[in-house]
Amino acid sequence: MSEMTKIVKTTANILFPFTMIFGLYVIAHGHLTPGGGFQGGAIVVSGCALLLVAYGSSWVFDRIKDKRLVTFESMGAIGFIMLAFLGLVFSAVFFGNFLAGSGTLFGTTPATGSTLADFNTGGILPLMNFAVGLKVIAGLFVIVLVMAYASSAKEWG
Amino acid sequence: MTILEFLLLHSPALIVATPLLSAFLLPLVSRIHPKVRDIFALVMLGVTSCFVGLLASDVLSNGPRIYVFGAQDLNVPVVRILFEIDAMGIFMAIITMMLAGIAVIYSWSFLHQQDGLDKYYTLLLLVVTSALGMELTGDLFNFFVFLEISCIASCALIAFWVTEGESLEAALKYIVVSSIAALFVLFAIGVFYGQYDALNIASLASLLQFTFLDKIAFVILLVSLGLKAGLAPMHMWLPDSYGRAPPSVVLIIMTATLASFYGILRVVFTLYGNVLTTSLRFSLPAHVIVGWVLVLLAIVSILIGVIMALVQTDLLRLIGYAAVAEIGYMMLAVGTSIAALGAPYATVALQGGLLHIFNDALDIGLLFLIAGAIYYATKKRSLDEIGGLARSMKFTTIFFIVGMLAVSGMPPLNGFVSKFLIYESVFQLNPLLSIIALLGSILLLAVFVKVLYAAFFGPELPSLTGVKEAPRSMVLAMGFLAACAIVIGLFPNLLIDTLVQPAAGALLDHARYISMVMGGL
Amino acid sequence: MIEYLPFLVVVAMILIGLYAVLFRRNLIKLVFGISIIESGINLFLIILGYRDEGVAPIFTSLPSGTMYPEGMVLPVPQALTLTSIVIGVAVLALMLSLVMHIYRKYGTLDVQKIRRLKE
Amino acid sequence: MFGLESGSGVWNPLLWVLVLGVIFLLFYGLRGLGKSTFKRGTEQTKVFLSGNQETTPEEMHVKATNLYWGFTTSMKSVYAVLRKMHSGNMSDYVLWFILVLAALFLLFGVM
Amino acid sequence: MEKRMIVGALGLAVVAVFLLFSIVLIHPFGEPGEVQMDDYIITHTQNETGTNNGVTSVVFDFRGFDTLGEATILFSAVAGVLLFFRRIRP
Repeated sequence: MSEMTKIVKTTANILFPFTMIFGLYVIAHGHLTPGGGFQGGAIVVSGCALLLVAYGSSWVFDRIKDKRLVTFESMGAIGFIMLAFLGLVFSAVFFGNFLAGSGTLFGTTPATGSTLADFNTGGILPLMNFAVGLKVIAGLFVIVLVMAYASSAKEWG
Repeated sequence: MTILEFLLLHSPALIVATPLLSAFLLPLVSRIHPKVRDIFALVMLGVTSCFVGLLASDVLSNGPRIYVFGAQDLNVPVVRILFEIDAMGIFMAIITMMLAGIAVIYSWSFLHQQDGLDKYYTLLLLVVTSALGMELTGDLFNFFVFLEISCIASCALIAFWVTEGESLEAALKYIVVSSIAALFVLFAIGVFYGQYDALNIASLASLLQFTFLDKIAFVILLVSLGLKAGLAPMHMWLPDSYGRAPPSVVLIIMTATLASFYGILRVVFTLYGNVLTTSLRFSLPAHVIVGWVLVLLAIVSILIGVIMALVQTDLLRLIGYAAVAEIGYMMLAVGTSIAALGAPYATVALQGGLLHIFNDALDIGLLFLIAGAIYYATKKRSLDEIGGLARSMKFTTIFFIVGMLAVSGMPPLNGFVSKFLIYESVFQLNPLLSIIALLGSILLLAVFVKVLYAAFFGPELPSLTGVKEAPRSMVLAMGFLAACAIVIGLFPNLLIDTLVQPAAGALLDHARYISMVMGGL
Repeated sequence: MIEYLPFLVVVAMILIGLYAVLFRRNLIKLVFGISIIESGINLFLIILGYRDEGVAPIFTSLPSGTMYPEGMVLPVPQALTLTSIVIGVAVLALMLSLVMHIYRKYGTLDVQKIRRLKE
Repeated sequence: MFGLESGSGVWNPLLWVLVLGVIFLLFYGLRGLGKSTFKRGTEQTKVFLSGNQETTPEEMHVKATNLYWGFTTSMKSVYAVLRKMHSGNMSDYVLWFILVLAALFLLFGVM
Repeated sequence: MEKRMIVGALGLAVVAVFLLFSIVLIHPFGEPGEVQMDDYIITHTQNETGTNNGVTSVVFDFRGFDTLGEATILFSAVAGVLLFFRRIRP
């Protein structure tokens, strides 16, 4: 993909931070409001795709190395499965929610029925949301980036 | 609690989690050194095999196990995902681990110094994970998720040689066909969910009534998984992708294919186990119709497989068609045992079919490795361009003769043992079927005699004078499979008594599978 | 009749997708056909879980007077659909990159011409 | 331990190997009765093609395509059908899937 | 070609009819029949998993293993795409 005009670039510049913030909000509040790691990650990547459209794929490809993105993706996946393994250690079962109701980090149990949003609930669910969010951002972005770059590349090995 | 007890208690989760974790770690590990990456993949598979062995010893002596994810105990209704492992699942897991280990050892030399190997090993581990997950899971939607993992990762592996257009074509065909099949599986799961509000195999099995909706879901599951298992006439993707993938990858795709075949067994014997004996119209029991449908598909697979294999000139593609015929043999045995449910020879047929799964993995795997060795040594695919290789590749020739005799069911090799059980039991269902099965075996022998003659015999061609024997790790992998073929052929009871009989018993005893979850309801 | 409309839409989407896979000659359209089947089946799962006048199964600031569980839609189909959507994205990415490669190698997107592997 | 019973038949691989070994020994003995004047590397082992010159290895080697020529020719009609079936078109692959699905739907819908 | 059209259309028609019947027969729209599993989840999501969001509790807790598989699918898709385009380097 090649570069677009100044109008597009300016619009992308304005929209990009808002998209990022909204996406990160959706990831962080996955256990309280509709959304979660996958949805929020997809929103963030749509912001990144906006940059890709406005500035062209080679511009982005020069600044963000796909190797680094792959590392982040692996780390997100490892974090997710490690949380599951921690359940094996602390609550004696794979995928055990060992933080729920423990009173520590994310350990508050909400009252039954309609409640207000209490961020400090959900046990390992918010942590899993973060891990999955990191994974989805890095994973989807690297797919979009590589495919966009390949469609403009002249030489294919 | 000692560490061994802890590992044994959690081995169902660890069997799937270990290769998964190593797949996630592999992109990071492979940055250290290529050698480290190769060793890491094999070591992690070895650790997984240890867990499989541990679980197998427990399941075979103490009966089925369940493992609930995320909670200590099971409650009704079953809301959580659970693994339910019986002798059948563990039998398939052992086959999977064997094939995966062989494939890794083989690819050390076969794909030496090609690029993209870190992705290759990652995807290889992912396919192994998905096959293990399909074989151990007790949840239908979880089965679908693992089916999709195997579909995506296998597709990526088939196109490993991206510079060849045919590889890409085969991969696209594979993913188009199998993703549509997987979507239909999801539809069937939706039908079950809407009716019974359950996704667990055991609780669904206790609720099923064989109504119109259940019949539709049954047909969809049967045909979709049949496609993934390579059953004719939906087998066309199989020679394409087996023929164009790197031969070490074929072993890995074979684990996914066999896991889909296992899915058919699980659906027919366990999910519909309670209702197979209900009478349909004309007072025909359902199992007779299901069994004969499977037998019909199996006969078509055998005939199409061997007849098409006879005219192939591409060696890998030829073995791909032979693989279709072998799947036909397995399905013939399974169909016979369903059609004759309750008769004494039904158990024999099922044992023959299950043993044939193992033998198919050994024989077809061995033949693919040999074809890969020929490709490695000569860089030629077509049988027309090679000849006289017996002079330069002595080990490969010997292994090929073993594999050829085994796959065509010649005594005293392993293929004969399972085919003997199949012929004997199928004959009691209908003599015509066993004649067709015998005819298929004869034609299969003819197919491989042609390969033997064209590739290994004859004068040494001047274009192939510099050909050397395959590297050591490839010979090791082939030799292991050939030795297994001979040992199982000479001592079949080693395998039948320890693994095949419990597996067949577990499949036929669906009431026990259900009561493990539903508590004897 | 109107209450059957969602079911009709599901079957129509599956049918349109299958039509595109079976009878369209362009690879891109074939890939889109699979995507449409996928959407149809996602819709199927979602309508299985709908309860009349139900709200989303989220307790944060629940409208007052909502009875639960009978006033909430079923949560499991939504989770299944989420999984299915991600699977769809993955399959789509893989298929489209394969199509890009095949176009470079074969110079065409016609299904009838992409058949070097036959017989 | 070594025997395998299927309920209607018996198979013992070791017995089979034993019989095979005896037959092999028999034929090995028979072979020993052959000519004692046979020597390697002399005129005796030279290829004789009805007096014609020996051709190049490429010409002498029967290609895989030409093997089983008789079988494929006599089964021409079968192969015509099968070749048409294996068209290599991925839409056809899905079409077969749909057709099998439809056939089994009809079968189980009627039953 | 014509024959293929006719056969395909017939097959599609049969499949569509059966799929439609199967969907319609499950339960009327908006009135699910069996709901014991979902009701259990809705009533227990707050005290068992400590979260207000029923869907997230299903995705990450009750059926968390599926989500691990889902993450794996994305991972394998990334690995596959990178494998296909591994030769393309700037």
